[in-house]
Amino acid sequence: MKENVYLPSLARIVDIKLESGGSRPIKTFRLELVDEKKKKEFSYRAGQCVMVGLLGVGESMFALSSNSMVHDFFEVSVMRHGKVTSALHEAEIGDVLSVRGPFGNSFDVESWKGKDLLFVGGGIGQAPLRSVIGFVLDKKNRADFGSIDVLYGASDEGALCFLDELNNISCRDDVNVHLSVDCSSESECQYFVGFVPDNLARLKPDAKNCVAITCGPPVMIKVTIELLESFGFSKDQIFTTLEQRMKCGVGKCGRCNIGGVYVCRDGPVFSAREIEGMQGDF
Amino acid sequence: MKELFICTKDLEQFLNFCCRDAKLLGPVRDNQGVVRFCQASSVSELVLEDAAKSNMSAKKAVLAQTEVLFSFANGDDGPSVSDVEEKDRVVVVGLRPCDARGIWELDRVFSENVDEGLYARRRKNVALIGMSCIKPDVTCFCSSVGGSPGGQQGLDLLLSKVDDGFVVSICSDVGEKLVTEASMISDALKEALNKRDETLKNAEESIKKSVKTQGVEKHLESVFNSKYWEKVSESCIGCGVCTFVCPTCYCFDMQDESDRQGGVRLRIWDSCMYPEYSVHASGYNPRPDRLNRLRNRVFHKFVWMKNEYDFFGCTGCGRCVRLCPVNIDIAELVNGCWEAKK
Amino acid sequence: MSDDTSCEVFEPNIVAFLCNWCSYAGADLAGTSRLQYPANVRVIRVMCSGRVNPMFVINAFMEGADGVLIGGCHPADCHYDQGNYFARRRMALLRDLLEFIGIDPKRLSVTWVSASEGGNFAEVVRSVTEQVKILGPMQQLRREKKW
Amino acid sequence: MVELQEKLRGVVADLLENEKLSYVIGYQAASFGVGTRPLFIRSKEDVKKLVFSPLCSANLVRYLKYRKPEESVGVVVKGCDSRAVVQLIQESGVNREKVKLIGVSCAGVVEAEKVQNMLPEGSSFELVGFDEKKLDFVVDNKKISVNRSEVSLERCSCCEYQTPVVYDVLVGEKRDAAEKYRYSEVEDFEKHSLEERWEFWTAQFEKCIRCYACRNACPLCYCPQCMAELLEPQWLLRSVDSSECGGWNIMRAMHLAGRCIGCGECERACPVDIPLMLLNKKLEKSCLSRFDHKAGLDPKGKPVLAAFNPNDPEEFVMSGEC
Repeated sequence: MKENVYLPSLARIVDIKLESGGSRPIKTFRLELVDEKKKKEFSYRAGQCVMVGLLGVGESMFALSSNSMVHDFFEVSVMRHGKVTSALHEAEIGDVLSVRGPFGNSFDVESWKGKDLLFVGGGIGQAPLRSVIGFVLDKKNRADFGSIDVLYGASDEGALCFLDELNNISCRDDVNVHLSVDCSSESECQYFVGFVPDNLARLKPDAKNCVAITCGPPVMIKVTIELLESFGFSKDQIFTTLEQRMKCGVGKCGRCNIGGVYVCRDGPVFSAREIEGMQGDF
Repeated sequence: MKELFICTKDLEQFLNFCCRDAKLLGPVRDNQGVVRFCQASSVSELVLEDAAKSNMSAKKAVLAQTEVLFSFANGDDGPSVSDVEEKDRVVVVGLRPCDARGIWELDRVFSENVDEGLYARRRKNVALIGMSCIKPDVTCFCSSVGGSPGGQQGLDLLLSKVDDGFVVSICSDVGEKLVTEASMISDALKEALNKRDETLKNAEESIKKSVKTQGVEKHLESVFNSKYWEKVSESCIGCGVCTFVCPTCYCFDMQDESDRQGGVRLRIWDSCMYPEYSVHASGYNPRPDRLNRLRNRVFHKFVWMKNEYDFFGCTGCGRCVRLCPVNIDIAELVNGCWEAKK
Repeated sequence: MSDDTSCEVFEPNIVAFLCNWCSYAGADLAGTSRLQYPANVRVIRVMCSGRVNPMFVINAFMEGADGVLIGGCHPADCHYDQGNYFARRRMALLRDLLEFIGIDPKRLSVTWVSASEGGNFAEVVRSVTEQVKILGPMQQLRREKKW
Repeated sequence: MVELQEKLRGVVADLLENEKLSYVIGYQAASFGVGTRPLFIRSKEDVKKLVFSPLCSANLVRYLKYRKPEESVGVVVKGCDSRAVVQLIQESGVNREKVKLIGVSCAGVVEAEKVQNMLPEGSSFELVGFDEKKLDFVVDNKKISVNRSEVSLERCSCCEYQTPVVYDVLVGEKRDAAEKYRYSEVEDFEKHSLEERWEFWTAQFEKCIRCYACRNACPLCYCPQCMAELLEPQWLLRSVDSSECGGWNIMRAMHLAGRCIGCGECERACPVDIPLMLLNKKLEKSCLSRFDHKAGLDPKGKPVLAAFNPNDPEEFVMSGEC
């Protein structure tokens, strides 16, 4: 008998980190599958998503935000917004969650080998990028890639996520981190003040032998892609991950389609070329 | 496959025999005069002649409107989950070939690409005994979308009315099994078969509605951004009738129901015509207007399903045409796209 | 369970929505005055009887209440001037509707109890409990447990 | 009949041109059979498609909520439809200055499906005339009459407002109220015991598929977020079973209490024919007897549940006094 794809595994919260506060706080949950055998078998690739839920509340799809080279645990970063995410934010270390997945495709890191990488993230959109940044910076992988630039921005200082980690990697001499905030209340802001694409325009990255990976609010993605193209990036050099409302995770429940493509099943990672060819509402 | 014959007077007995040790689902007429596929205790409760006019299709036999996906319990040592058990055997009697074709489509949707597992468990316990369509309704257009009044797709047995009885076509191994040991059936005579063929031909010819579907999946793509969609969606009131009465609409919502001891995760039919269906947690909705939602529905049925499975997600049963409170006619809508300006 | 309870007495669940300023204070007074009244009521404090949405009542029935009591200030005494007048209209219609679909309207009681009427509150609870006891357990509208 | 329709076409064409309306909402022939469906008239060509007959049952007022703020539109209203407009005015749900009401007096609409069933099969159906008693059709060149009383709707047979209560232009003669007593159905049902009533309504609620056609067809259900779909707080579970569907039907009826103007769109839209008007009429009767209130008549009035009278009856209120 075929397995019931809706039957979840159970995972325990082993750590919770408050990434940013404000009215829409973001927390990163470190999870471990309860079942030892499943825990050993669980693996995923950067860019993939998991359905994380609370039994009795419901489940939501989240991008895996941890380095996929680490197998003992996995992490999701969650912004408090709806019913499930609010309940997740109330959860404590030791609580057991339901997990299904991983789902979807992933970043084709194999094809990026030998190339420079440019990450452009905004807000909670940094979560899937964090996973792939973790992967490429992993000791085993770093030598496979050229220079690495990380652009990241949020609405204000308080909303910047993963700040410790970003500060840590910015100390490395093989990574350049460029942080920005949309607006700052402080008189002397330590970050670039302006939207993420403004920061990108300032940096004028070289398209040659470079791959750009972007994720953030739909408007930011749109503007970023246009801007990158103006710098000479071809549509095949730009990758992004899309989000839609999701329920089933396996392309059955219908709602996450963009044209004939189901984001949960065929995505969430798409090249700008693939997005150009999509017909549908997004 | 084999073709048998049964006299009209023996039909009820025969069908009851086929439903032995299984739940019976068939067209039942309620006090308001509405025909729906419902559970019945005997074939005598069914209105087999009027099944073509049933407002709710037989879809729920394989995809219940509310269905448990799994259950969970909150024990002292934390929560545990348990898979659903196998469902009872069900025999659906009296569904028309369009409804059966709908189930045949669902079979592929739920098993291809990712086999979700759950659907197949229920499906293998469901047998379908269909009835040929002798008198298509004014809203029927099955022959335009790959079906026919005597279509056998999805069915296990097909009964076709002839003068004094029914030709019983065996369409599958399951059907073969159903009729073994049925004493009241005999081999169909040549005359009966000829009569059946003639009746079905007449039925097919009496279908008035038609949709120009040749190459429509390509053409629709070319008019995706047409003003046409604005015009046709203007009268849509955004209810879910078209999707809920449709034999092929399968989209669903997932919700939890629980108390302190435990609960279930359910799937419940959902409708792409609701704004809530696609709205993000952030409040952003990729399909904010009736235009987007109606276009999405038409494209899903006539473009994307065609591209993915090589069939249209529409079996021409005509229910959405007949039951839409404002008569948005999908056949007319698809035909109209050929004249739409790009 | 001992033998003498084998003929089980039905103890109804009654959900009481009491307004903060009068009825809740009345219930409080009943308590501090040590008045005895049946322990079947589960009190939910609302700021005003006018806050009670008909769906509060329906949800109470769905989730296991056998009776619902709504308590507000006496007419003309509402802390918010008019809230109880609105509640009165709303509940009158809800009772009519429930009766029309076959739910005994005695399952939905409305009362006015002031902050000084502890005794009246106890009395109302006694009559409501008696009334619902006679009606027996509510079967209608109950949520089906699927697990 | 042709006369009424021609007159209406003339009025619409005139309004469209002289009042600079973005569109006028009227009726056109359905895609099959004898029925009608909404038509959005933007041009002279569209005016030719406009029809009006007892087969025009839809309440077009519900489309006013889709009107863009800058648009001036026209809408064809029957008596009941016009009351929906008044009710919307009471609730500040419509900008009267931006809406031209084309009133048509109506002797009641008929059920298209019933008419269809009384006609022979054919490929073309044309309504060539109608009066108080009958409808004359030509089906494939054959003339056939249908007795109006056999196909008319219950809600129309006891309609009190056959002439629109508010309009800018009136087409047709003013009409008096229908003679039949309005609440005989409700009172007949009230003769049943509580048990019998519940048995009847559970059977109805169990049929409900929660497609929300009743809500969406209603001219007065315009909330941007319906309580039925809220997840926080969740008043109704999504499960489609008798308790949740019962809850939904009670919720819908209560939200229309004292607001329902009796156009019957909910019942007509329901794909499983739940007799929703029976619930609506019961509440309408309650509002009338308890509060002497009728919905959708006085543009300056208040919805019944947004108003009160200190002397409202309170025979049901329990007294704690011993």
